[in-house]
Amino acid sequence: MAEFVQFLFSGLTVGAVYALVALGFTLIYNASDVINFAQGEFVMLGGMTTVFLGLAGIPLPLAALLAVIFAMAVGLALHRFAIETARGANAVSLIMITIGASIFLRGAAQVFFDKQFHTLPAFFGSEPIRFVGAAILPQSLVVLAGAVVIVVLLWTFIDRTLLGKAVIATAVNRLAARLVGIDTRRIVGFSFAISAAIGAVAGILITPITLTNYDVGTLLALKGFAAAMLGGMGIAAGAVIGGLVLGLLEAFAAGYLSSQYKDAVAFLVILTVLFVMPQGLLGRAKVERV
Amino acid sequence: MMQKYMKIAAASIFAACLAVGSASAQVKIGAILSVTGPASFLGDPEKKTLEMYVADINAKGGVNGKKLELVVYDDGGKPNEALTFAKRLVDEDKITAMVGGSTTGVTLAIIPIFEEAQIPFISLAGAIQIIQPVRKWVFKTPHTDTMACEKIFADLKRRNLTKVALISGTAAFGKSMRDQCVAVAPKAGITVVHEESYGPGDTDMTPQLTNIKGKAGVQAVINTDFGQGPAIVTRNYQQLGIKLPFYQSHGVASKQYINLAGPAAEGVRLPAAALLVADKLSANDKQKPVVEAYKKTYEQKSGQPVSTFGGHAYDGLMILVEAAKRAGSWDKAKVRDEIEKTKGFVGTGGIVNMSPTDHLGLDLTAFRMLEIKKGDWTLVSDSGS
Amino acid sequence: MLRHTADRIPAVLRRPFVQRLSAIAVIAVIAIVIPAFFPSTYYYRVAALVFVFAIAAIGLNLLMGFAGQVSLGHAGFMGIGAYAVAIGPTHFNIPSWLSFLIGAALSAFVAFIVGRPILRLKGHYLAVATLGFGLLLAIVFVNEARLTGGPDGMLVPRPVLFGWSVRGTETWYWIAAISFVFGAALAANLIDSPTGRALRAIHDSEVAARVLGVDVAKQKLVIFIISAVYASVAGSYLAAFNGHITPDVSGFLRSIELVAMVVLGGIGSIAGSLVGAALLVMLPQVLTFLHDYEQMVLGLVVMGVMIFLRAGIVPSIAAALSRRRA
Amino acid sequence: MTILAIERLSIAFGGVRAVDNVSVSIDEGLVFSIIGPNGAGKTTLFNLISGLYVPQDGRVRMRGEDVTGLPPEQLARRGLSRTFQNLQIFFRMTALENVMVGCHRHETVGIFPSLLHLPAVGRQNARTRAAAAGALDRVDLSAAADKPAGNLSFGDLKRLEIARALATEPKVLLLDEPAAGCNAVETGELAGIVRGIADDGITVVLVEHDMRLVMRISDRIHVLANGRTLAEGTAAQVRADPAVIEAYLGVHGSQEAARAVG
Repeated sequence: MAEFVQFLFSGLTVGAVYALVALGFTLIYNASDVINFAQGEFVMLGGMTTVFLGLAGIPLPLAALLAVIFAMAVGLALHRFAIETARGANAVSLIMITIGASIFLRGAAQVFFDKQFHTLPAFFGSEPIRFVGAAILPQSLVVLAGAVVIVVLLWTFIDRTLLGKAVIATAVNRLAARLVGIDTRRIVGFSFAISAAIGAVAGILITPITLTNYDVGTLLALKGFAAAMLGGMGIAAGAVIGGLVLGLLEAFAAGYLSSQYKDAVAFLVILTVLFVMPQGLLGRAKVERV
Repeated sequence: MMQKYMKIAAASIFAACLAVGSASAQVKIGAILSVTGPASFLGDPEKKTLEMYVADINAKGGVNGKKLELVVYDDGGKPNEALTFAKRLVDEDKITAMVGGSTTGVTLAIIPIFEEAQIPFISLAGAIQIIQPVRKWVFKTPHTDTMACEKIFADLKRRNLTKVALISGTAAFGKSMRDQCVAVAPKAGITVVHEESYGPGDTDMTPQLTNIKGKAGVQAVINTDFGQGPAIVTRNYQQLGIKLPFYQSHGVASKQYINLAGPAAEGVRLPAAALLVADKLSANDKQKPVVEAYKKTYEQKSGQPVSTFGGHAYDGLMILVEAAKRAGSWDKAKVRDEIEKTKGFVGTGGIVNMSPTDHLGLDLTAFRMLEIKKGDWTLVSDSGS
Repeated sequence: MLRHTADRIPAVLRRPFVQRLSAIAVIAVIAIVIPAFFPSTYYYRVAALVFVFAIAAIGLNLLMGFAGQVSLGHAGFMGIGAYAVAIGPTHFNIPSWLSFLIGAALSAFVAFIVGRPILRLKGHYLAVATLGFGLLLAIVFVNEARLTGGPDGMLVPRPVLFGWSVRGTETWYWIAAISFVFGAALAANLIDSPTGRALRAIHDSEVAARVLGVDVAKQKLVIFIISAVYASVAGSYLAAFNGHITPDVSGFLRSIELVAMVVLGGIGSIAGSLVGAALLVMLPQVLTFLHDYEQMVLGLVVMGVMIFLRAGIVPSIAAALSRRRA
Repeated sequence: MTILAIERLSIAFGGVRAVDNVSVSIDEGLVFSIIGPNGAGKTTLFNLISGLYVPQDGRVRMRGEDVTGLPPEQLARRGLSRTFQNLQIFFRMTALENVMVGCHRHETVGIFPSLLHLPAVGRQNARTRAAAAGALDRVDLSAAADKPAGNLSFGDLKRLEIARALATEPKVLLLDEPAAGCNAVETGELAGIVRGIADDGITVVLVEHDMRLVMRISDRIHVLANGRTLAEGTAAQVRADPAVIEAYLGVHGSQEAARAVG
């Protein structure tokens, strides 16, 4: 039981991070059909910027806020100067652009930050909480709570505000959205900014647990992408569920099966799910209209 | 529009050719380092060290009447790229000697090129396969992983602990050291009762450690890996409240590890070179002046805490320079012979005594067993526990 | 809209068979002549690498350009080919040339087994499935250290063919160049054949191809297998040429690099695959003078090419030239 | 003799019964039209017959053989092909190459000869090209043979799809709104082409909105509304059917049409 709970929380914490990255993928994909492989770099920017502003003597809460704003600015710039300029390019070219952007951002982080690993102090100390025999870090709960808050905020925003409705409209049908007077270009830019902010917040929340350096984005993007697809691309709830499932799979595979092959187990399950449900867990089969 | 970009492209290619082709009467020292990529925390301090000391040597007039020119290429940790750069160093840059190869994979890949070109090659990577069997032109400065295992096992024996659990990273260093430790364990009277591993970039190792915790009979835990993994393992170790003696490898021999692991690092032991405890060495320790000087120089100029990895590069460069001085020329064969004759060289990694059958020249005394206390390294005396 | 699409058709696809082969003949002539300008064997190595990666890129291009299916796991097949020529002679005493063939056959077999279920997926789902497949292979190469040497890799015995030991950078240049020309010719042949037409049709409209009697699943599988064999051959060459192999050959980043070669050079253009491979093999060599800024510039180049030459280098330049002529 | 029989075919999308218990029996060599207001389920019916959708209920039989749920490529092999309402052209190929794809099921050269471009491939290509040129000729598109399909006009593309489908040498040809977007001249030409196809013994099943065309060339007409059969008969019978008139003109009918999906 203690083991199970330990694995469960390990999986949920890691899964929450995947979920947030997957959510970033989903937002941008819905608004623009672009799979943004630079999504992981937003996570990196959030953590690294906070660390370095902190080192420069800025109080951490302010540093974190500035880091999120900085990541949003980078997200907007990515949209404005790369995605927008390449409008009309095919999907693979756009993905390639985001891969180029991620190489660029990683390269820039190497130069302007450094190549070392860094950490941030845990928000509420690092004394583990004992729970039915398992030891859980307070920061894990912060990550989980943060993920919940982000999802709720996002849902409220989408569901309750006009801007949110415009985002939905753009996702459903871009042409129709334009026809009813929605500036879809701004909506897409806005999605990039929000995705960047979510990524940056995730980066700040997890750095006390997972550490950060210029290179952390690559793997997170990969896992986040897999999580988004597992849940069903373009479905926000799918991204969250996909992320959590992936995290839990890894934790339980490492705990109960083989830690050597835990990533293999996770991807085997993803492959199996896709073979059975080609649109992911929550994706509904699209009827091809001809 | 199009034309403009083509022009820019052409110009930059031209500039690159110029940069490559600038010949000089200097002696060229090649270095292929993993400055970026997963092994960048090896390559980065190595590069900084080499640059610092080459500038320093040149400021003092160079060696054998010639100034050194350092040609550094970044392989990003990829052996295929390293091979191409090795070819370039030999064919284009026409280097006289080579210091580098941050990782074992890269070093093993590029060895044939330097063997064939007959250029002295001092590797900065860990594995014992680099110098065993002995290759005429290949040397290395870091202690082997096997030695680290033996050092840890010896310490365990002193504490009367014989049953260990291993948790290793699956990336190059961790896996390779894990293999070495498993191989030499029986000889040292140590039984590996349980093994776990984790992937590069993994962020939570509590499942693996939970399994170790639940395994009966484990008396101590050894973590073989470098990078951020060991710091996370250390934190998870504390999180789960595991009380068993915990050993890290020489792969975390940098103050950064303590900073990242925080209070969780208290009581962790690891084998490492004297460099880390420069200020705590006894005054009559032969290595003290060397390591103190290097530590001071490195930390001043780079603004980062010293690591033993940069120290390996220092040792490599200095062994090469000393050998060239003894040879009185930069003739490759003569320099090689002199490297092989290196005796009593005091480096950051230990006292080096090479021979035709030993291209490393370090023994177990080069390693110090350290324990982390109050956020700093302390020496574990060889007699006590 | 329709006109616009037509403009982006790579010119090479519109020309008849003979002209297509003449383009390859030009590449062949360049491959023969260019070594005369190589100052040292270093250039032979870089050029040989270009051809080796171009072989893998052509294979992937057949899949992406003609059938419209993306694979983010193609380096996995390179890994199979690479480890075949390493493991065969080392552990099983199988001669290198036979190991090479076994590797290609094994790649084809693996592609056949995983192809059916994977190729049922569409678009990004296919991407993530192939990505997962490539990762699985890489994990196996890392973990099965007894056979593969683990992350540090293993030595690849020098191939011996009819008593002749294949060695030397120049030899490998010629092997790679000839193989590339051969591989490119095969790929070009395919374009103007029943299979090629079926594949191109699938790329434009799967549903139309189906109602015309094209067995889409089978055609995709066939081209997936062929592209796997191309990658496997490239992997075998790379391993034997380097004499040492690590799991890095089959990693995710290699797969991405292969896709980048195809996309940057031009999807559907065989010459584009060569240009894309040349760009990505040579850029890290050319950019060394930038030191720490190399990665940033590399990223900018990738973005720039895609933004300004969005159909890929070769098709975009070809289109620009034909516009100027017109 | 009945070549295509549809028995109580049904499919629903999210609760809307797009095709509801429809039965049709089509005799060989006829031009058989299916008409109905927008959203009546005509295209859905085509998608069911041609194997793109799998029906939830009911059977499709070709010459008595049960072909329900067979994938389109297998139906093509049994002699059923179709065109599409919203074009499905291979834009990256020439007009002739488009039609050559239609010959695919008759091509016998395998993958290895193709890779090596053995002489057999050249001979096969020549045969295919000749057959495709013939099909293009039947729809009066010979002049456009070597043009990239993307450069063709809308009307030409409609006919290109017919040529492509003809190249499969079908027994039954489903045409989905071939006249949509065509001008009067083009529609006139089309009528001749369709009639000619039927005269060659190929059964044509036509979905079309242009009532003049339908009435002119149809041997039999089946009327759908709201996914259900409304009427069937000759042009004259259908024209006189009050239910049909109401469906097309009546208030009730237009309301239904607005609500239907398909």
